[in-house]
Amino acid sequence: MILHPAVLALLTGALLTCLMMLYAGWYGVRILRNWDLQSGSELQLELEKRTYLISTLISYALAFELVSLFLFVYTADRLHLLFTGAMCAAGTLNAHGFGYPLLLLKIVDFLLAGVWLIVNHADNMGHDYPLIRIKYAGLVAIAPLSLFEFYYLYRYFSGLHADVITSCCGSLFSVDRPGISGDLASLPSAPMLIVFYAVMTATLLSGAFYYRKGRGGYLFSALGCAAFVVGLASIVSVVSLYIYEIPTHHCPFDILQKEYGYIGYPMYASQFGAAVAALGVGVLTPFRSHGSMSRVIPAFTRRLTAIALILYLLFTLIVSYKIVFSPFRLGG
Amino acid sequence: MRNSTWFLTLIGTLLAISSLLVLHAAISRAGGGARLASNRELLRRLKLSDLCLFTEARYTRHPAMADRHAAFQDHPMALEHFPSGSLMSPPDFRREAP
Amino acid sequence: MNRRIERHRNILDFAISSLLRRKGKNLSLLAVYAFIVFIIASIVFFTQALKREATLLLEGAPDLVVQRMVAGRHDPIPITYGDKIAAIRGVSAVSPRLWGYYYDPFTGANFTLVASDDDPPAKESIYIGSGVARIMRLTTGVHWSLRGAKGTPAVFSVQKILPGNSELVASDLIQIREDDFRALFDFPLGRATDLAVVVGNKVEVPTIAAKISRQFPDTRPILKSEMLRTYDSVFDWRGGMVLVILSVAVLSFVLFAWDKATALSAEERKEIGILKSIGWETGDVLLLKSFEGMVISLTAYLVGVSVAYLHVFFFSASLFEHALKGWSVLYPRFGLTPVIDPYQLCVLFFLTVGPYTVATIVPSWLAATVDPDAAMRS
Amino acid sequence: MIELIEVSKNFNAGRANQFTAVDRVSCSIGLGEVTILKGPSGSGKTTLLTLIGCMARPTSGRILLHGIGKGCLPGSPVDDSIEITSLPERFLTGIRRGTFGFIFQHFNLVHGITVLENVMLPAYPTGESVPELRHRARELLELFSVSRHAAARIEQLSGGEMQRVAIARALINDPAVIIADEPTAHLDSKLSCEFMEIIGGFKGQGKSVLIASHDPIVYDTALADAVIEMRDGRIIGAGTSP
Repeated sequence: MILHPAVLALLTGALLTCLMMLYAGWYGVRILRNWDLQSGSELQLELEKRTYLISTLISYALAFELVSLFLFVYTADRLHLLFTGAMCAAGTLNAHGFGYPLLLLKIVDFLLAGVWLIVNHADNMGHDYPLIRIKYAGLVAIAPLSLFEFYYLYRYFSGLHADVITSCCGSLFSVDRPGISGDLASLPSAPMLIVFYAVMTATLLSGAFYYRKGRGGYLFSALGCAAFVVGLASIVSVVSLYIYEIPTHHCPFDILQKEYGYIGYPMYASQFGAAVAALGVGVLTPFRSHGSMSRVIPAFTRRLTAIALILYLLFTLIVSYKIVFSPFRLGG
Repeated sequence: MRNSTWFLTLIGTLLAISSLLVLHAAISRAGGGARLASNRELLRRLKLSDLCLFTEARYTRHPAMADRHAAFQDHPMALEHFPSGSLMSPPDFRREAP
Repeated sequence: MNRRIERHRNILDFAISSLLRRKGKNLSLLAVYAFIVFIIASIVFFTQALKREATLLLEGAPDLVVQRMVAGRHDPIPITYGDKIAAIRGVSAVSPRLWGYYYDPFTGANFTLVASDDDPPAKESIYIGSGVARIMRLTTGVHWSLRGAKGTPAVFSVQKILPGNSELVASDLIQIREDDFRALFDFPLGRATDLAVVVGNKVEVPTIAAKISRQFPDTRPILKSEMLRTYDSVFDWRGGMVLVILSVAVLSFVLFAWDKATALSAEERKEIGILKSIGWETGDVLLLKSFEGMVISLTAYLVGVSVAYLHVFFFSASLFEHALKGWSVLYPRFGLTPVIDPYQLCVLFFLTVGPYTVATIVPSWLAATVDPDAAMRS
Repeated sequence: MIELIEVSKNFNAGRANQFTAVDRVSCSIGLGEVTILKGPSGSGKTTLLTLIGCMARPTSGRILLHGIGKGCLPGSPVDDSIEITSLPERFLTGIRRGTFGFIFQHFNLVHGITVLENVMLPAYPTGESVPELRHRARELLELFSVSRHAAARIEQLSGGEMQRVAIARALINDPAVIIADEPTAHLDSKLSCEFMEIIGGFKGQGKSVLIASHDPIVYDTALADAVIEMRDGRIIGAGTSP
């Protein structure tokens, strides 16, 4: 166990998030079972009051999730000194088997909580609670994830012991290493660059089409998700090369460092924001003619699309800026 | 003046104070460079391996060189005599030959 | 958009005015909160500054220290080991270190004696750290008699007092010539306390350490990275330990805040009922309540952090210096280079504002769901 | 027109102290008219007012708003009538804020803040800019000749002044319907008559007024277009005023 103040902060945050989510999930179950909008009974009124509590809890949980995601990566980075051979967060995460699953879980939790809040926001705009069942079924499904997250976080930090020999970025993200991170890095750089720009262009075009015509929501959402994955993959396989200006350094965490002007923060933040918005479009599209939603969803999804487009555009611009103005050249 | 304006001014002032502190930290870090360099030189010259932080006992004076077998540490549940010793144990891992 | 901002500002206005209407309660809450933030922030600042100082300083430490172990105990190492170690490929220099402790029975202080051939003092002279000078009331040129290993006193003249800003490394040091050291302690010739090894390529250090411990099974090599790591974990642990102890304080504060937030006075309840009855929605009241919480926690956080900074870096953490530094006869007096960065601030925010915010959600909600018609039926 | 169809409201359903405050009430209330709800205390007048005023939802039955509360639901057609019985609270509040102005028996003013702030309070969540709002509030205080107390705290006012402030507050969002619950209960006869004059002014402006009262000064007034008499949660008589 490492008693770093940040570790304590993360554990506290995860515990609080977990408590909030489980509390919300518990009432989610009650709402699913007893909801009857036509009734003015006291139980129904009570449940309607609960919905305020639940959405507040989840907004806070989402905020915690977002901050703790960055805090976690940053802490992992700070802790690498404690591990022989660890050069950055990659080494710390690798120091214990729960490291990478935990990171993945945190990302997934963040995306799901974001999408839930989008659905909740749409639902609140309708005057007949059109999505209430879907919303709370979803909540009941994602609430246990936060419990897992806390458990993983606890296992990870309690399993960390200073001095475990870990691989550093160099070997972890080296090309001939099997495993998921190795696979990301071994994606050939030049084609990856082409794929990246192709997917981003397709996303932006389909988004613009959806924004203007209001059709093709699924396509845009799918492309938006693809753009998220491709964006992350290309940071590991090619963008990092331009930022570090070293042909073998593939670490996705070092770009969060001061040495690189904290460029990672806008990059990841824009990507995560865009992914949540694009996912939200996809999740809301099936309900576009669902009761009062028919008046709400088209305008709302268009707004989401605009947000996703701006954020992806921002991300692409940052990446392009880095590529164009880096002295590093692929294959050169 | 509106309450919110008043409050935002207060928060703005407090933020300005904290950024001044951050600035102060940056400046004194730059100014502390000479002290750091001379101390590091002393450390190099005398080949010291530890800082002089806790001088109450030998093993707390040299935590990096400390042994498990120093005084009061023999017993796993030993009640520690020195405050720093109770919070700080020597590293429990030493590299062995592979 | 504008309307939305105005709505938030209007509600913020009212939130502050309702906080001000209950000055006593809210100021006490603010004071306790700011105090908790202050303590936690002081600890984090202090330990992080020490850690950074240690990391930067110890870069000047030897790459590798080789100690001899006899029956599991530290024993003087034959200098001949050094010649063989120097022959290992990659080792650029090996030098014997001679150091030990001198206990002064009158003051009860423990001093560290170091012999170094780099810029040594004159024969029968010493350099002393400013901590030693302070506690023994010594000045340059004064003679000081140390009790030798055979019981005979040896008199040394203080040639130089090391500068005050070096207390963090040399407060309790007495630098002495090698021959004086051996004579004073009756230290066997051909032996040293341990060996300091300099390695050309830093990546090679673990390999060389492994080679040394293979070649000399009775030795123990200690890497610089291990020393650094020790300091790192000592301070993290120390800071974390105090934080864990303090978490009780945080918890009781959270309970206190919860209690304050839940125990709505009849007047407050009536007020919220009025607001609801004249057209405030549950969401508006929730916003009002969360603004109240935010006003308190932001103010407390910023005040607490700023005061903690002043406390640690301008007043040398005088409030709990002893708890953090331990106690001893000789206190090194060192000023720390201030360290403060967004990461620390974020950690502090998470540790202090997080629990408070969560503790106030449910009470705020309870307050916000007062029925609007409650005001009509009173 | 506000139309009530078989509206009931139960409290503490399923428990021993269950009671029915409003029992299958059907009636309609015309716009631009003064309607008086008359009856002894405990007859369900107040509960009926909270149901009409979107403060509470009936246990059963339907309440329809015809021609008022337009545009309060996002995207609903303008000429639609609104069925308020199954709306979520946030929409009910939106309708209430824009459509109804309330005058309470105990005035329900917030102590510790100024008269002006009290008048502005209902409009805070609408996001109106404060200078505009302040201007409007001052005009209203002027109208009811309490503007000299604008900066005073509520607790320094007399009962009649408090009532005027409460009326000014009810009007800040320019509602189409004024709802008053026992408005004269804490006023002497002179002040009660003054109050009724103010009500007459509202009628002149084409606002609808709904008053619950058991004060003869109120229910015997010539201003009343309709009087609905209640007892034990039911309507026992309805008619136009003499």
